Amino acid sequence: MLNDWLFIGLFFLIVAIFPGVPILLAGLLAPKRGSPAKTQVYECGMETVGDTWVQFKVQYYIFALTFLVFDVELVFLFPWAVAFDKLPLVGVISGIIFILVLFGELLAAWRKGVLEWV
Amino acid sequence: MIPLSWYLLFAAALFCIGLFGVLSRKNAVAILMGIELMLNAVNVNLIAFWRYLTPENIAGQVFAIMVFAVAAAEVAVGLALIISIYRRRDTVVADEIDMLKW
Amino acid sequence: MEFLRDPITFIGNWLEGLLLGWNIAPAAATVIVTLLGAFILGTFSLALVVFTIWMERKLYARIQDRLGPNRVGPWGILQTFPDMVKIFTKEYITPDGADKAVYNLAPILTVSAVILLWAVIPFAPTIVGSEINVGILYIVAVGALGTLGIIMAGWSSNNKYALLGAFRTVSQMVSYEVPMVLALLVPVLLGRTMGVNSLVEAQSVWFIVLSPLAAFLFFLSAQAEIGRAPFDLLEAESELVAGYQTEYSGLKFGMFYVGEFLHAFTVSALMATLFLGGWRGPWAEQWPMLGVAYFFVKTFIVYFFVIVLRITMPRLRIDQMLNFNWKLLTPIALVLLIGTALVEKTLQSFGLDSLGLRTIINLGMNLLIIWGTIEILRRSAHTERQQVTEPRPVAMAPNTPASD
Amino acid sequence: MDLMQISFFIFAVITLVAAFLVVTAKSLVHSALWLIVALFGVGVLYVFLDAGFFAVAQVLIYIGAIAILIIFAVMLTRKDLRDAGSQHNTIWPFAALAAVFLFVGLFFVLSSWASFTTAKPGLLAGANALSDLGQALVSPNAYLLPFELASILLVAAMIGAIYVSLIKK
Repeated sequence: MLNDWLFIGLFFLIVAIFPGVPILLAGLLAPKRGSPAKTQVYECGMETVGDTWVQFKVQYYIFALTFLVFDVELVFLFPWAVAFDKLPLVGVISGIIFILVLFGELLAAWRKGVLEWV
Repeated sequence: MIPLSWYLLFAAALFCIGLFGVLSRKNAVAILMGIELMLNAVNVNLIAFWRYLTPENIAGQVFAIMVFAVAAAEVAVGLALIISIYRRRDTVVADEIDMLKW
Repeated sequence: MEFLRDPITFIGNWLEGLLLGWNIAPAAATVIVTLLGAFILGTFSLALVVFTIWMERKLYARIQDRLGPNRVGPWGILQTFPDMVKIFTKEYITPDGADKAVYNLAPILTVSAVILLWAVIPFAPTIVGSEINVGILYIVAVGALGTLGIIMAGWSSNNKYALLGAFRTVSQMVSYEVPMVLALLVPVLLGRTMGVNSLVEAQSVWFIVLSPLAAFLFFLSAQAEIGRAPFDLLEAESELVAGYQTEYSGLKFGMFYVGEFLHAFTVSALMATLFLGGWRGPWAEQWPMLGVAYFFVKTFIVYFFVIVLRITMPRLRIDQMLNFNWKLLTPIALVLLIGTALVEKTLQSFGLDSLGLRTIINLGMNLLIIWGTIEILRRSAHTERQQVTEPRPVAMAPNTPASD
Repeated sequence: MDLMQISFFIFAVITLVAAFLVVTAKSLVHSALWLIVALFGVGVLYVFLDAGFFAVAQVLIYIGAIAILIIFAVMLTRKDLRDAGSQHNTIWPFAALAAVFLFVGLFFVLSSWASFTTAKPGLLAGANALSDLGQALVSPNAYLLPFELASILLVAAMIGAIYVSLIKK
């Protein structure tokens, strides 16, 4: 069991090195002829107006929020699914109630017009 | 092998760093980040106690997963409040949000 | 003979024996062998990209009635190598005001997150990187790391288009993760395990037969996760320049592409593993190398469909994309999960859980849900059509919501 | 020091340094990115504790969802993200003092506790923590009520959060 995690740990290490090294090497190989015009921020040929970090729509936040809630609830369901064989009927039904609450949540968000892109 | 004390000290340190963040930061979002660190310290303790003291009793894990749920709810509501306050009052500095003081 | 049956395990055991023979501590020997295995797996998955890029370009060209790459090597199969050399010698242009450290880390993280998925994919009963018992959740979690790479790229570039692209990407990837996780819960429920290899072992009947709807949901939401047509709003050239990768150049830009191509192939591999029985096939258990062959045949079949979908579909609008996810895929996935749980438990408690019966009833339940969905969609389309054909007043009264 | 101890030490230090940078970094987005590193480190420690499920759940929930939510919130509440000036309030030395005192206090309290240095007991053969967790969560004489309440809590939180953030000015 721990060996499996050892593999994952080492794989994380390797996987970070693999794309990193070619990027570094290419940085050494590639020409470097920078100029102020070249490093300007791209904006369809115009000079950038104002700061980049302008405010964005709250809509993006709301989708992330809905996702967060679903995500946490789904994590609860994974152990339930693994233990499915050993669960009594009550356990299965309470799991289903849990999913139904999730469904109600989706409907509530739907009715509130959250899922509408405006 | 790693004794239990290492985990407990690690969690205590993490908790104190989080506490420092909560007490010292101006920005409300940063304060929430500090709270996240504190919650994680709690979770490390819960899992460590489960593993070292009562591996046959699953309670530690159940509590830890509940902490996940609470942390998620707290972040969702907290950040929504901060965003809403920002839209009304144009500030996220916790000291300036003092309408309830009187 | 033993070598031919299962060369990877054979070499691994041999190497470990050799290292122990040199009086290296057993723990260190395990680490070295594991490191080597991880290295080989990583190299292999990156080398795959060379081939898949060629395959994709060729298919793309053929469907558009072009020849595609045909100069370097037979059928242009070596075309990717000159391309690699070219991109290697391109200049890096870092935009003014970029957050350097984050800017450089983002492409690495994006590629890493994709390669990491290969750690849990079993190639054969014995050839598997890691058999952790939470494989499915690992797959989802690693996908989340990819999202992070994109938001880092968008934020650090100091470019409005990049940031907007990143926001769009994240809201899309994050949204489609919900039906994907729900669809992944169905195999977990059917196999009663979260280990990927144990899930393959549990597929005496492929899960695509037991639950075609889950396979379909996974396939679609995985397409959105990759972020390619029809779900390529994140880099919609005509709207956002190039999305989050606008300010990247040279190999850093190339890495995003490597990540995308590899992700498409990886998702096909996951689909083949979780729903098409992975390495399963006649005599695969006795001859692991045969299992590898089955696995790749299945993967390439799925990959073919992934490419065809990309080439033949137009891009969705962002509201259509989100509606499709939240108002169609997610509710279906929830209903499917409830249905599967009910069917499985009912059959089990009546002692009727023979494989044949499980297959038939699960399949029937899936078809029922599909039929119901189509019926509901047909009805709502019907009402919509009627609304459209009704004579509309020429001028709208104020405050009347437009019925689009 | 065996291999396990060394790797524990490395990850603990990485996590604590990252956590420290979370509370001191000037740019809030950097703070959030360091938070991700710290949370990832905590996830690795779960692996050391044989709680693989929590390790992946940590990455999935904290990094995949909570951190992204925080980054979104940072971007939504700033006109200029390159924060000017100090990010700490005037009482920060006292806060630091309080944190140090708390740590010292905890250290003394903990070290006087008898089972402070318990060694890791072996896991029972054939025990499947994941399956046990699943059973415990939905069994009526264990944690069924908290399980359902958690889902209600999350629904309430979501609806509340949506309501709050959608209010027009």
